[in-house]
Amino acid sequence: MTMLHTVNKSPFERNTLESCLRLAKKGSAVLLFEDGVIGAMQNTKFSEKVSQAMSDLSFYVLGPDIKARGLSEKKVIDGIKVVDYNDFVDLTAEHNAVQSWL
Amino acid sequence: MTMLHTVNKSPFERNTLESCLRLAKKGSAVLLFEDGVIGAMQNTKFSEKVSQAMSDLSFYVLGPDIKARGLSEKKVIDGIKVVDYNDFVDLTAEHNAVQSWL
Amino acid sequence: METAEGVVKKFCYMNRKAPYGTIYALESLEVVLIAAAFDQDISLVFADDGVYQLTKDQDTDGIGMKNFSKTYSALGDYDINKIYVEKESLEERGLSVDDLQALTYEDEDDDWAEKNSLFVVGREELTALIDEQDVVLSF
Amino acid sequence: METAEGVVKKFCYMNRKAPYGTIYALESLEVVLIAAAFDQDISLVFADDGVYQLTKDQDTDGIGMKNFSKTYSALGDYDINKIYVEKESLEERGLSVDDLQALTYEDEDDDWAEKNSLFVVGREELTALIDEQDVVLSF
Amino acid sequence: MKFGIVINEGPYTHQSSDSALQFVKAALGKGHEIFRIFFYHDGVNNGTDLGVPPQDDRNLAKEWSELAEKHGLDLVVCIAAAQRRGMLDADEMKRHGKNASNLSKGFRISGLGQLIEAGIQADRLVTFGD
Amino acid sequence: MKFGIVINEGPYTHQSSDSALQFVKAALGKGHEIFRIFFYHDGVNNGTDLGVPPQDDRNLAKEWSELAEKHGLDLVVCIAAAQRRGMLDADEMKRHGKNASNLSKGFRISGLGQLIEAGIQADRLVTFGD
Repeated sequence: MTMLHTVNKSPFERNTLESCLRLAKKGSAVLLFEDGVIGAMQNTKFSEKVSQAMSDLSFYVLGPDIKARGLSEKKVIDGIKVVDYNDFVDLTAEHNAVQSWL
Repeated sequence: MTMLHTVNKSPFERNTLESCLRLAKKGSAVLLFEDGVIGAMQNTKFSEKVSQAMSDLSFYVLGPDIKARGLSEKKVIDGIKVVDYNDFVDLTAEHNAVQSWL
Repeated sequence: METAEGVVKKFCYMNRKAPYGTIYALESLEVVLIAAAFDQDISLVFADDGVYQLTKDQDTDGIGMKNFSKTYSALGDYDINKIYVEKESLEERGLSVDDLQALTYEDEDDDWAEKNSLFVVGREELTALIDEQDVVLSF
Repeated sequence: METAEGVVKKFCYMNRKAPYGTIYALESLEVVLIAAAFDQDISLVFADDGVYQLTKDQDTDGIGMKNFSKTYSALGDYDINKIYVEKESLEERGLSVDDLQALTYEDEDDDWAEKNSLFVVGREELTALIDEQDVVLSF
Repeated sequence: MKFGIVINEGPYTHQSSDSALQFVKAALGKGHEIFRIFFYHDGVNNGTDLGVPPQDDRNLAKEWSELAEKHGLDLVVCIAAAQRRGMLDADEMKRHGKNASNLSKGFRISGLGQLIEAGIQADRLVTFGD
Repeated sequence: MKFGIVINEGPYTHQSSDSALQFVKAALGKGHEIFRIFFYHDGVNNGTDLGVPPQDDRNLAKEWSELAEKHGLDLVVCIAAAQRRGMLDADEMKRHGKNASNLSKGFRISGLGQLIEAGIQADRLVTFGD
C-alpha cells in the first residue's frame, strides 16, 4: 500500500516539497513536475535534502518539464528517475492513491 | 529616498518575505498584509528573523487582515506598528515608490 | 446517494492554506458539505498554514469578505467528526489548541452525547493517516 | 509616445518566477516589449527562480506550450540593455552565467559595436539598484 | 483503469490545465478510461468559449473540447465555482437573467457531487493545481 | 497625490482585488486621485459581467463598476491578457466573430501602453497580486 505524491512547485518558492517530504510515508513515491523539477536538480540549495530523503522515498522527475526550463537531464540528482507523461500515468496506476501537494 | 515594500504571503508558504528582507535597502519600510500578516506574529518560526530585520527596516502590519485570520493584535511582534487601510495609503504616499513582492 | 452503491472509500480533505488570502479554504468547505451527503469515510486534515482556518474569533468586517469560520462548527451536524490538526504546524506558529474553535458532534450511538471531533495529531500519526486514504483532495 | 512629454522615470521589471509553471514570465516580457516604445529608463531584474527564465536551450515541445525564450535575445533591438541577474540566486541553484543566454545590443553611440547587456550583480549592488527605481513592476 | 481528473486553475496563468491535458492524452493512449474531468476553483475558466489566444499559441479550451468530442470525455464545470467567476451555459444565463453565456461545446455545468462521485467511481483521482 | 493601481489576479480566488478595493476606497476618502486601475494577468477576470456570487457574499465586479461610476475611475482591462482568458467587449466580440461579450459597465479594454502610462503619470504605482 504505497501512495504517489506529486509536487509541482519549486522548493525555492513554496513549501510544498518540504511538506511532502515531511508527511509522505516511508516507501512512497514522489514525482516532481512543472516548476517542481527544480527540486530534482544537482547542486542547488535543496539537493542535499532531497538526496537524504531518497533513503525513504523513490523520486521521479518529468523530463519534458526539465527540458522546457532549459535544464539538463544529465544534471538530475543521481537516483532520481527521469520519466515522461506515459510513465506518469503508469506511476499513478501502480500506486494506490495520488496526493497532489498544492 | 526610501521605498515601501509590501509582502502579502505567509513566510511559511512562500519565499517573498525572505526575498524582501534580503533586497530591501536599509531604512526602507515593509508592510505585511493579506496572508503576509502571519510574518508579523510573535512566537512563530520566523519571529526571530523579523525581529532581527527591525534594526534595518521599519515594519507595519495591516490590522484588518490580522483580525480576519482570528489573530490578535496583542500578539504582534514588539516594534511592528499595526495600521489600517488609511495608514496603508499614507505609507504609500510618504515613500518614494512601492515594491510589491509577489 | 445513487452513486454510493455500497462502496465506501476513505476521503481525505487536506487543507494547507490560510483563509481569506485565497479562496481554497472556503471552497474546500463547500466540497466537504456536499461530500457529507455521500456515505463515505471522511477525514479533514489541517496542516501548515491550514491551521489558521480553524482559529477562533475571525472577524472579516475590515476586509469586506464573508466570514465563513462559523461553518466549521456545523460540521458535526453533518456527521463529519474526524478533524485532524498537525501538532507541529501549530507549534511552529506559536499556536495551541486553545486558539482554535472547539469542534464537537453528537454521537447517535451513545445517546447523542456531545463529543470532541478535533484531534491534534503528531507528524508520525498524520503520516500514517494520510497513507491509508483512498482519495486525497488538496486545497 | 504622446504621454512621455519629457518625463523619464526609472522603471524596474522584477522577475522572480520560473517560466512555464506560471504565465508571469511571458506576460512580463509582453509588458517590456511595449514599454520599449516609451522613452523611459528600463531595467530588468532576474532574481530567485526568475533566473531560470534566461536559461539556454529551452525546449517546450514536450509540454505543448509556446517557447518564448528566444524573445529575450531580441531585447537589445528594443534598446533594452540593462538586464541584471542576481549572483546569489544563480549560485543557490547551481547555475552560472554560462547556463544563461548571451544577451547583447548594438551601441549606436559607439559605431554599433555589439556589447553585453546581461550583468551578474551581487546582492548589495542589486539592493541599491532597486532602491533608486521610481516604478517597480513585479512578476 | 478508470481515472478521475481535477483541474483547479484557469488556462494559461498556471500550467495545470496543460499538464492535465498531456496526462489525459497519455492515459487515453495507453487505453485507460477517463471517467470524468472536473474543473474547480479558477479551473472553471478553462470552459470559456470567448478566448482568443495568440495564433502561435495553443488554444486550451478548444483542445479540451476537441479531445472531449473525440473520446467522449465528460468535462464538468463546478456550478458554484462557475457562478462566482462568471462562467454560464445557456440555462444558467436564463436563470440569472444575464445577456450572454460563455461555456464551450463539450463542457457541462453541474454540482460538486460530480467531484465526489468521480472520487468514488474512479480508481485514481489526480489533481492538477497551483 | 495621483495613484495608479495594478491588479494581477481574478476575483475571489485571491484577495488582491479585495485589498485593492479597500485601498482605493481609503485613497479616495483621503482626497487622493486614482489615475487608473489596470487589470492584468488573471486580473482581467474582475471585469466579467456574468458573475453571480452567492447572495451573502460581495460582488466584486459590481463593486468596481459602482465605484468607477461614482468617482469617474478609469478601469482598464489589458487586451492581450483578456483575449487569452476570454474577456471581450462588444467591439472585440465582433472583431473575433464571437457570439457574446462579457465586460461589465465601467470597464474598458485597452493595450499595455496604458499600464506604462499609469507608471509615468501616477506619483505611485501600487500592485496587488498573488
